[in-house]
Amino acid sequence: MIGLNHYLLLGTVLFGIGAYGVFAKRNAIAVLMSIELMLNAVNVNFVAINRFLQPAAGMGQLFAIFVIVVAAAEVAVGLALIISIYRHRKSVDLNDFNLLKW
Amino acid sequence: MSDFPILSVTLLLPIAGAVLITMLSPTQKSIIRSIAAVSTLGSLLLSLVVFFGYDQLQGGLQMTESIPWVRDLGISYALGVDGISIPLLLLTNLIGFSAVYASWHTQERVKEFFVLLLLLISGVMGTFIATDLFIFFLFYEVVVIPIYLLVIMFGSSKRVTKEYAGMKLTIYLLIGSAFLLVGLIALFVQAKALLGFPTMDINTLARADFSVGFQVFVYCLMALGFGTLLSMFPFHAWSPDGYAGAPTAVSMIHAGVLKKIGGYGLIRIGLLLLPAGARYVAPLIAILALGNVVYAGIICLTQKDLKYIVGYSSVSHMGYVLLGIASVNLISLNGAVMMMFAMGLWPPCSSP
Amino acid sequence: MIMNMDSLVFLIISAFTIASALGVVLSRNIIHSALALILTFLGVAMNFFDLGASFLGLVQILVYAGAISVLIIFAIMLVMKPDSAATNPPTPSRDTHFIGGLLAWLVMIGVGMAIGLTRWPAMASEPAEADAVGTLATLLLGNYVVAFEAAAILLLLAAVGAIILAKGDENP
Amino acid sequence: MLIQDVMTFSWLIPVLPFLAFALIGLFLHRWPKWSAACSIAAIGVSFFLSVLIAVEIFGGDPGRAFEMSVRWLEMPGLKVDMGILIDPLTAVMLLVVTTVALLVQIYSLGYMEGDPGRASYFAYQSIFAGSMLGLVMASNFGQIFVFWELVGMCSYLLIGFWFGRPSARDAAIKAFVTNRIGDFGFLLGILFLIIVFGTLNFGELAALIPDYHNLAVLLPIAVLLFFGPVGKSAQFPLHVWLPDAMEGPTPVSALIHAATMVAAGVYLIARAFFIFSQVPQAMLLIALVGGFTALLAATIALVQNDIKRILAYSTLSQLGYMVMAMGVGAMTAGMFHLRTHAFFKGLLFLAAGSVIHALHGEQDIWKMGGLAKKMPITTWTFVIGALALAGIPPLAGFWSKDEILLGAFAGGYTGLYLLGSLVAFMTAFYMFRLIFIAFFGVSKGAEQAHESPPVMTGPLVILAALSIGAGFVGSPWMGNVFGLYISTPGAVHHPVNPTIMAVSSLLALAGIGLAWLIYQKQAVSAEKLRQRWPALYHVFLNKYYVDEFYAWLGKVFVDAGARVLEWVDLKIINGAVNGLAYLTGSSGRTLRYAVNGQVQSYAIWVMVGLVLLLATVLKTVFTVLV
Repeated sequence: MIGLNHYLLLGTVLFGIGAYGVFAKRNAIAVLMSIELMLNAVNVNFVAINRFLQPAAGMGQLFAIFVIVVAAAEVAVGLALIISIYRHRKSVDLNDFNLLKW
Repeated sequence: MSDFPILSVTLLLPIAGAVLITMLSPTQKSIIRSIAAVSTLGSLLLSLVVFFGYDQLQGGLQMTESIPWVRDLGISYALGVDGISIPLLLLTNLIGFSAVYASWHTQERVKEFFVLLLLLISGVMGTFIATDLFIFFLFYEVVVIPIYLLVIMFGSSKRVTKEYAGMKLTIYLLIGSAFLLVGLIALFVQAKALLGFPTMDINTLARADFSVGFQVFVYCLMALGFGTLLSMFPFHAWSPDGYAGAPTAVSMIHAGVLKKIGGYGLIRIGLLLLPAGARYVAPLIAILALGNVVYAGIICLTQKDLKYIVGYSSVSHMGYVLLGIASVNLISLNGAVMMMFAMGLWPPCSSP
Repeated sequence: MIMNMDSLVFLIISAFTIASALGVVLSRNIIHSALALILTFLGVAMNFFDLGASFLGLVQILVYAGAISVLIIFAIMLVMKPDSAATNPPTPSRDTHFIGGLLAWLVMIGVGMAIGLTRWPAMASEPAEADAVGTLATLLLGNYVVAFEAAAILLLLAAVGAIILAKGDENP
Repeated sequence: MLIQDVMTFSWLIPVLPFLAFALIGLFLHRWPKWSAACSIAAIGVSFFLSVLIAVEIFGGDPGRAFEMSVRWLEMPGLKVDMGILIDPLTAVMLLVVTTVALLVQIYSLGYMEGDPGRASYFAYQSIFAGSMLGLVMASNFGQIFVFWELVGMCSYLLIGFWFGRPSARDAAIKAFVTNRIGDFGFLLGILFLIIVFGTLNFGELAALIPDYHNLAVLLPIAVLLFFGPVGKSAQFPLHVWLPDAMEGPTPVSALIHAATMVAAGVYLIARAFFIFSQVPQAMLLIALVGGFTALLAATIALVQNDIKRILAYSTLSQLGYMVMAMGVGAMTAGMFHLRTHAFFKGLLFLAAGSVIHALHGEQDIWKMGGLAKKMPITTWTFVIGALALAGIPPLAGFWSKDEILLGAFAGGYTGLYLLGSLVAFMTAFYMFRLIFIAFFGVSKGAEQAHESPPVMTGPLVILAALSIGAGFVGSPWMGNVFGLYISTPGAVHHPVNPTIMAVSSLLALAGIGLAWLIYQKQAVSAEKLRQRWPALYHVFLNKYYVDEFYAWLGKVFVDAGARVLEWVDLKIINGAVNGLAYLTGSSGRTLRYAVNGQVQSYAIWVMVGLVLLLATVLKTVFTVLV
């Protein structure tokens, strides 16, 4: 019987893959995509918990909607930032993005 | 007359002037100056009214105003004056007005200058007439920010750069106020336990029966905090540099009234709320005060810059005030307040 | 282990999702990564359908698989180098690579253990009633209207900010 | 009727000059003539009132006194009044001060003619007159201290009147600082008084002190109080400021640094005689300090070449005389000498000023000579003053000096008597050395000299008359009126001793004769004497090197101490502060290498934190489970 734990584990694995992507990729867009993976993992958890614990309240789905909204905003701003930086540095390699240094 | 909130008006006039000035264009220099002059003059006249309207025979706190603010913490916007605060209120306004007058010919960034100056004057005034610890502390903090900006924007570099002087001054005052804040919170918490209800009102707090050990602890914190502000030896290093670095108007306020907040606080909060602690710590304070008097006085002798002479001598003179406070008797306290008033008048006069 | 239909569906969807996700992070071509990302989004959407959140699944497909993916692909096209094969390399530093993987594993194991150890309250065996959209609407425009409006403003600001950022200087 | 009211209006005496000061300072300073008129009018009215008061006081019983006061400040344990006390002592001082001040101000009209700072000069003169009158009328120590400081301030202002000259500035600062040293002791004495007795009022103290026998307390009080006179009356070792004070305009020297302010110290001893007379050790100290100062200053005056400096050292010497008189208990004699000295020393200074004025600022006596023909009035009034100072009968100085010597001799202080006689001899010598060199003899570059205008010679003549006549009130043949009134319990009186009179007169004549021999007749060469005792000559000429010693002391202790402390302040206290700041800064600089700008490495730290958090949660969970 598939239960809550299975879905949560799916979320965990997605989150881990996303986290790995955040650390291991050089391309800023790839990092952004990995972050999207992590956000999706969270959404899976929200919806699963909503389904199994309080199906009638709908709170989990509500939160998932907010996460999607915020993720959309984040992607828009993030990509704009990357393009803006690319225009100046001619690169999307995160190793070249060391403006935060000191 | 009795319903007229004279203290609030006195306090808020310079702030109102500052707000008005912010709405003007930086090029309207003469209007800016006039607003500053009018608002400080108004405050000065009102404080004269307070001075002569105070009923000496009755004594005690008068012209009180109190508006509850944060009820859960017992904070209220409470003002009032008594024999200790009236001379200092008058002094602040005298010096505030003359500071505006002295900087009449400022040419650069006139708008910013007068806005900050008016805020500074209001802040100092607020500390002298607040009867609520929180309001007192609030105004104390209000003082620090404009003075920093004034020093680094309009100051002059002497022995040290003005940025250094301003930063030193600010850090000293903020560290002092950190000690003070701890003391105030300790007082508040302890008083809440003793009285059963939260209050920040100084006179109500004075009714709480603090234990001697607690008083000594808090008084030590107060002495550190206020002592830094009144440049108690060896926490005086900010004073000469800050004095020399500041523009004239700020030097006037700095040596004239800013340090008096320390003396005033030690009398008003230290002696009133924590008499046993004050007695206990008095010998130590007296020794440090002697350090002030002699040490800074002697250093004065080799100074060649007039502003440094005034700076060190104001350190030296604050030693007398501290000595008066440490003596813990009526004559010496009278003397301390007199001294604060008198020495508040002379550094402005000798400000070049 | 008894395999019933539900389990089978779940397993297939999960495997599909995880495989696509791995494709996102392991592919060396950024275009492939982006395409795999779309597949992952679809997988997650299928998960939502499976969980009875059909409205959310639709939203997922529309917003993620539709809008965001297109946005990402546009961005890739704007910044892509001529040879797309090496556009998505892993970091050159072995340490970062290793530490990243290690940390990811640690998190997965930790969270997995936490999940296993958690005692959940009573489970609902049935999915929610059909009118999930109505429930959500009531919540969004009722108790959470302030958050809803805030999210709306956030989106607006993000859109404006993105335009300003991406537009760049008028006279470079 | 008027006479009765004059007492109640006596507070006007000091207030009027203060008013004049305010008027000049606020309104009249643009018009020097009006300023001068205002100032002179004020002091004139004060003089008139003083005369009325003197008539009232000396017309009645000797013990008569008038006192009134208002409360100035009051708090538990401290009461200070502002009031006036008029007794014979005050009345005499009022007369002296107003007379000399009035004459000096009139004289200044001529002397300060054309000076650009005339208006402020008269303003200062006014505030000085007011302060001095307030001082002599004070009814308690608190008030006397206030006016004491005020006259010190006026002295500072007037010495530095020509502040364009560095020497004048330095002299003013020197005077002020030296006075402050004395005043500090004085203030401590006053504080002790208020602590021990709880009051500062002269009358109340005078009632309390005779019953107070704790000498261990009274002695320090008396000595500390004596610090005030030591500073103000320029007694050794604080005498150094007075000769330098001659940098001020000459009328100022006459008024402040000869006749009135420097005498305030003597007046204070007289006023507080009821304290000093209780403490024999303090009296002895006073007598010794006074006698030593008298001798020291007289020896220095023997060899000086500047006309004003000779007079200044003479003033010092005479002040020492007065203080010595106080010390030997002859308080009446001291006050008597103060009074006569005020007249003839004021005269001498004004006459010297007349000479300086005529010679356009020349002060070296060797560059004068032969002035007698050109400036007859100045010369003869100067001679009268010098004779009075030398103590030739029947001029004023004779009577008062004689009383002091009598007091010393009869009081059993034979050493001091001999010393006083020696000083009298030297006084006569150096005064007539000055006269023979500057006024007689051959003219050296003083051809253009001419007599001063009447506005200057008038006061000279009046003062000359006073120098001749003022002594008779204290002479035994006039019934010793002065002593009848000016006396306090503890002051001693002695019967007339003709021998002492004769001896002192003869000594004075001998001094004049010696000066005549050396400088007029040139029977003995001054040059030879100088070469005979070169060491002595140089010690005298360099004022015993006291100034140099003080300068060295200042350099070694004050300057060096200040430098050391400044070093401590800059290096140790500021160093600690800056060190703390440096520590903060350097730790920041070290730690910033952790911040490499790579977003991913920051993310790794975030994730490490997450893992740690997880570990903690799991640990808790396991503990709960196990």
